[in-house]
Amino acid sequence: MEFFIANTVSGLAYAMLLFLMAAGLSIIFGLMKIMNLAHGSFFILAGYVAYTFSRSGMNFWLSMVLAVIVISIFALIIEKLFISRVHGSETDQVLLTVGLVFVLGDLALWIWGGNFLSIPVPAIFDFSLDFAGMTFPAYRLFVIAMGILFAFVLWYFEAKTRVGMIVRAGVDDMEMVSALGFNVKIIFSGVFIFGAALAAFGGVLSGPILGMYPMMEWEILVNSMIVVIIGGLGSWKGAFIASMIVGFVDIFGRIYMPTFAMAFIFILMVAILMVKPTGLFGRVES
Amino acid sequence: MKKNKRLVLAIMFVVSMFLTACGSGGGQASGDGEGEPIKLGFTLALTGNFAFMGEGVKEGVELFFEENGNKIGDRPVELFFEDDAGDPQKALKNYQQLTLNQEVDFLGGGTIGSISYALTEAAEKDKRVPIINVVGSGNSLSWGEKSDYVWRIGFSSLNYAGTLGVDMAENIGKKAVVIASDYVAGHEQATDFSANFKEHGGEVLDILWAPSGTSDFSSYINQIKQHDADAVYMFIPGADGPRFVQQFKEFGLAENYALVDGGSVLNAPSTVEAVGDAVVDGYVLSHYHVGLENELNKKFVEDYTAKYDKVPDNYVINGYDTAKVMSESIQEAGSTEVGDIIDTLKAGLSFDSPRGPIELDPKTNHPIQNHYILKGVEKDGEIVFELVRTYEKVQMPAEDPGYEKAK
Amino acid sequence: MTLLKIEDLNKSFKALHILKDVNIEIKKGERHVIIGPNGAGKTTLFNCIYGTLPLSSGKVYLAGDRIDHIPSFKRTEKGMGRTFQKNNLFEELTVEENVRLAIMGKKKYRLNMIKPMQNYTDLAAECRRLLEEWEMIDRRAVLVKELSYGEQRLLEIILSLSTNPEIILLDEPTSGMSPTETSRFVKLIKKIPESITLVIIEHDMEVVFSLANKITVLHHGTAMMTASPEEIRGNQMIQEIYFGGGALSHD
Amino acid sequence: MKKAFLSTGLLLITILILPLFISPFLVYLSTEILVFAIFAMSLGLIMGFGGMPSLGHCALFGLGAYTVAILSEYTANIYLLLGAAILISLCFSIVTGYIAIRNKGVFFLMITLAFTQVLFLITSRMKFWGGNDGYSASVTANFGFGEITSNMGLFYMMGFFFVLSYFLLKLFVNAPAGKVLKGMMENEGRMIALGYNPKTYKMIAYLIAGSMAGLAGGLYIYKTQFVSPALFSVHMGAEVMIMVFIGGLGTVFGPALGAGAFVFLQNYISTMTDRWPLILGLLFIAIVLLKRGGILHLIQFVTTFGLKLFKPSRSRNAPVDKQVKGKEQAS
Repeated sequence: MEFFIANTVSGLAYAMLLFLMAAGLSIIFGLMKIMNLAHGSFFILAGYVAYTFSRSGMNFWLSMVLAVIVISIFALIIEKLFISRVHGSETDQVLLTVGLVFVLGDLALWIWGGNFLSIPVPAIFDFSLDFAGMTFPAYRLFVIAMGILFAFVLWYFEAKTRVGMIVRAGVDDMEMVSALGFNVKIIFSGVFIFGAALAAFGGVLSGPILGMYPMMEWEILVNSMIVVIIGGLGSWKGAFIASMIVGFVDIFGRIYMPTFAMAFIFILMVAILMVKPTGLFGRVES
Repeated sequence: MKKNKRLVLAIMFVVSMFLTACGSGGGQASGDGEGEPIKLGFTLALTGNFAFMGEGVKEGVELFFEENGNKIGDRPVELFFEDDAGDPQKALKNYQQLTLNQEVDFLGGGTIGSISYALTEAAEKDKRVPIINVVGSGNSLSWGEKSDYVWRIGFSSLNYAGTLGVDMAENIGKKAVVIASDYVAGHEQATDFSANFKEHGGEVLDILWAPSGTSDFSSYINQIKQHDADAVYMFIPGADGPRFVQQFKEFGLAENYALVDGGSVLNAPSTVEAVGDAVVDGYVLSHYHVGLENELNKKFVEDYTAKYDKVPDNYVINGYDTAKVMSESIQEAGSTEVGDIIDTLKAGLSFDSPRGPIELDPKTNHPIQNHYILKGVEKDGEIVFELVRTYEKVQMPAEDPGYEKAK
Repeated sequence: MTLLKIEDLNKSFKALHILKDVNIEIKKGERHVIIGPNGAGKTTLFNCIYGTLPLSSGKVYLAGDRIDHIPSFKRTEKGMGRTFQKNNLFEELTVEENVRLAIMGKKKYRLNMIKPMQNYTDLAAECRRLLEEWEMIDRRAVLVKELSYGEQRLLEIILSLSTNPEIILLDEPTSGMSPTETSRFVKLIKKIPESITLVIIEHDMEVVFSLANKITVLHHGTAMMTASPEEIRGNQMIQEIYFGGGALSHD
Repeated sequence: MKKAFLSTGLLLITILILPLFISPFLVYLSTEILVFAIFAMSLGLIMGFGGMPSLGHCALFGLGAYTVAILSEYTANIYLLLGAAILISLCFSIVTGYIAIRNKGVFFLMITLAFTQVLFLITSRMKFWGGNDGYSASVTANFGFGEITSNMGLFYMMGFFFVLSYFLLKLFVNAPAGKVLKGMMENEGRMIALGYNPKTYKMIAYLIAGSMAGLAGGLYIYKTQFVSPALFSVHMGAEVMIMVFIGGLGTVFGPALGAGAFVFLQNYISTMTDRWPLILGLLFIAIVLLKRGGILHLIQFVTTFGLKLFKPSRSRNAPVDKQVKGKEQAS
């Protein structure tokens, strides 16, 4: 039982990291119909940037804030320079963002080298809680809390605020939103930056657990994609539920069927797509 | 329709492309005379996950030839480095290119085990060029899959894991949990460790297999905690290794278990930099140690630090000694013919290296060398590794000892 | 004989109720025009009949068979054709290739993967016949994107005719045309044989009254009335809300 | 049909005489190009004619490769091995195609990519067949008239399959099913209105592309004697996609040209610099931002332009005339 609880907590922490990875990707697509394959690159770049800041003596929180800001500005530049030119053409989006993944990955390798890097756990969470014979590292509990907090923020934002309403309407019909007099360009940039910032936040948060190393952006991207496919594109709720599913399947799969944990996710994906081609919470496209 | 014409032109274009290319690539004549440069080719992982290993080897090679005036004997040396990103397919292509196009006289490669195997197979088939296996540690490269054309300069799984098994049982603790990467090298290491550990009175309580690419080790750590062991033996190479070390500390295991590493993760400068004091009190085995007290090593560390502004690791010494073997064997053979070089190597080659005396054993194509047990300590706020024990002249058995496979 | 029957059709997007309990019966050979102000749900109705959009509730019958649950392409096989409000053609292909693709939809060999398409003589002949009949034969090798707007509208109709339909849904066939083009085009539509039933969405009242022998008025998503052109003309209420209200934008 | 025969014949002759002119290493490299040409052409079919962009096409290639590598322990019969490679890839295409084709565009891309990545993770984590290390297979091609071991022999073998694949694809794109597919890509709504079931045609194309990629993968093993999970990596998928683009999207031969150009570039650039991924990425971005076609489009443009210079009187409005003249020139 203790073993089970300990692993549930681990699964939850992993699921929350997956959620932060995938939510941004899903939101960007849901609203802008932009497939940003460079999403994983934002995630890992944020980790690298925060690493550099924390190396230069800043504390974890300041490095995190700065890294999120840096990545947001970077995302804005990318959006203005490239993404805005490929609205409507999926093939172009794919090519362009894959190109960005290569470029950013190689630049990161150039700047930060090929070694595994890691951000130190912030001092106030650098301990573990012992409870009934189980050990819970405080930082992981913090990650779980942050994941839930963000899910709540997203829910509140979407359901209770005016901006959320515009955004919700935009998912259904961007033309209508523009007809109502809102500046679609600004909304687009805003959403893209928000998605990137979410990724950056996740990237820094995962720094002390997952670290950063070359080619990690692809792993992040693929994990986010699996989550988004299962949960449904454009839905953060779907991303939340799917992250849980994937997180738990992964953790318990490792314990009980180590080799086939991935095959299990494959079968799960097939099964869900058979029943619902657009994923659990995906919209039916006309 | 005009498409026919276009197609003809397209095909002509392809042909001309090929012809231009062969004009530049095909015309090279091979030369072996005096004063002609000796060509040494390397296929290394210079990008991707294993880049730090390939880079280290490359730096070692370059350092050696810099120290020796870029010459072997009195002939100049020309170095060719190709990147294989740790992908055997790319390594094989580089091998073909280096041997067919650049026509190198000696080849170095095998940043990871699978590449060593792939290169060995190709070398045995083509018999074109002698190869130094720079890192690949697979045991069978010294036994069943041994090729006269491939010589190892690094270490073997058995030497590392076996020596640690003995040392751990005698000096650290009798009860251990093993965690190893779930692939060929991991299984080899776990087997060799368990067998030697048990022979010296140790008991393996559990073996956990972590797939490579594991980012979150918490489920394994929860499993380790269920055992009342003295030590945890880990073999988790690549980026996963430092992550495990970090989480090992994070979950508070470091207080109750000694961490013993057979995969050269703990003492890698990059790990120390990434995870900091999580390596303190950990044990690791290495065939090289920066702090070795010998003249060669002092010079080696000095030169390397002067050139690259960091301390050398195991891969740098491998590269350095690879170059040394190439240089020595060509000089001794007095020729760059593949047959002559192989004959020289088979006659037995021994020399002094910064890592201590080395003897290339023709029975196993493997170096007989010292192995060092190191321990992480914190000294004046800095994390360093201290030499604890030395196992001298560790050698590879000439045949597979046939241990029971770890499961 | 009733060819197309729409029974209690409802369609809503989220809270927006676009079509409410629409009931229409269309007899074979009819020229049935659907009119109504912008936003009345005319195109949505077409999309529902044709299966481009799923119904929220209700039934659609074609020649007595229920068709509201089968995919669009099967409705075409059953004899329903349609044109689109905006030109919806293969712009990068020639006129001839467009028509060939359209004709081939009914052929068994449409799945052939070896014999080149231009080697099918029956296809070529049928294509030629159609193009001659509709006076497009001179333009057969021109890329569609290089045709004039009127020609493209005509090609829309030729394409829907080439599937041998029993009924065609024409979505604003004359939209965007000049008055002279329009009157020429109306003549062409009149050339479509009686055996083919036409359901037409149209704004231009002149066109409506010159084509229709039955008119349905769609208002706020409900079919207010279905009647002959004369009755519609004489109906005071229709005049009020429709012509009087100025909602109809053709002036 | 005549056109397909003519171009195939030309291609065949080119391949036959090519090794006479090039160095041994280039023969080796060309062997690889031919395999990737088959692979790229198969992706070119679904992308350029079916409008289905896939970053996961390497799954089918990799499956073909793994199939041959694994089964080669039990049989050396090349017909059986290549047949099995095609069959396994076909089966995987059926499963993934059935699911992915129900979704369009990006979702299609994501699903195929996700399946590929799952294969990547399964193969890299599994205990048998080498896991992450890869798996060495020693296979020797023997079609019943002697073993093919030399680089030259392999070159001709791949050349044969390349020409065969090219010919079959050429037939397909000119046949009704191919034309319908292309129409579907351009205007799916209209094709449905004409009574075509889009899924059928997309599925056909996907299965053809899948089997062809499987064949290419199977052939690849005869050259490298080695499989590894890297075959399933996103890198591989992205590389073959860029081959299609630099060669020319929407043509049969373009992707093959792209494969040639790509392998050359990669080989020579990566010799000169370690920054190959950076250059590759910039290439992707440049292709998108410049909105230009591939090499084949460029050649077509140059030749059309050249012809126009000589015969300036020919206008676009006299296409019948144009057709006749074109035929005369070709024969």
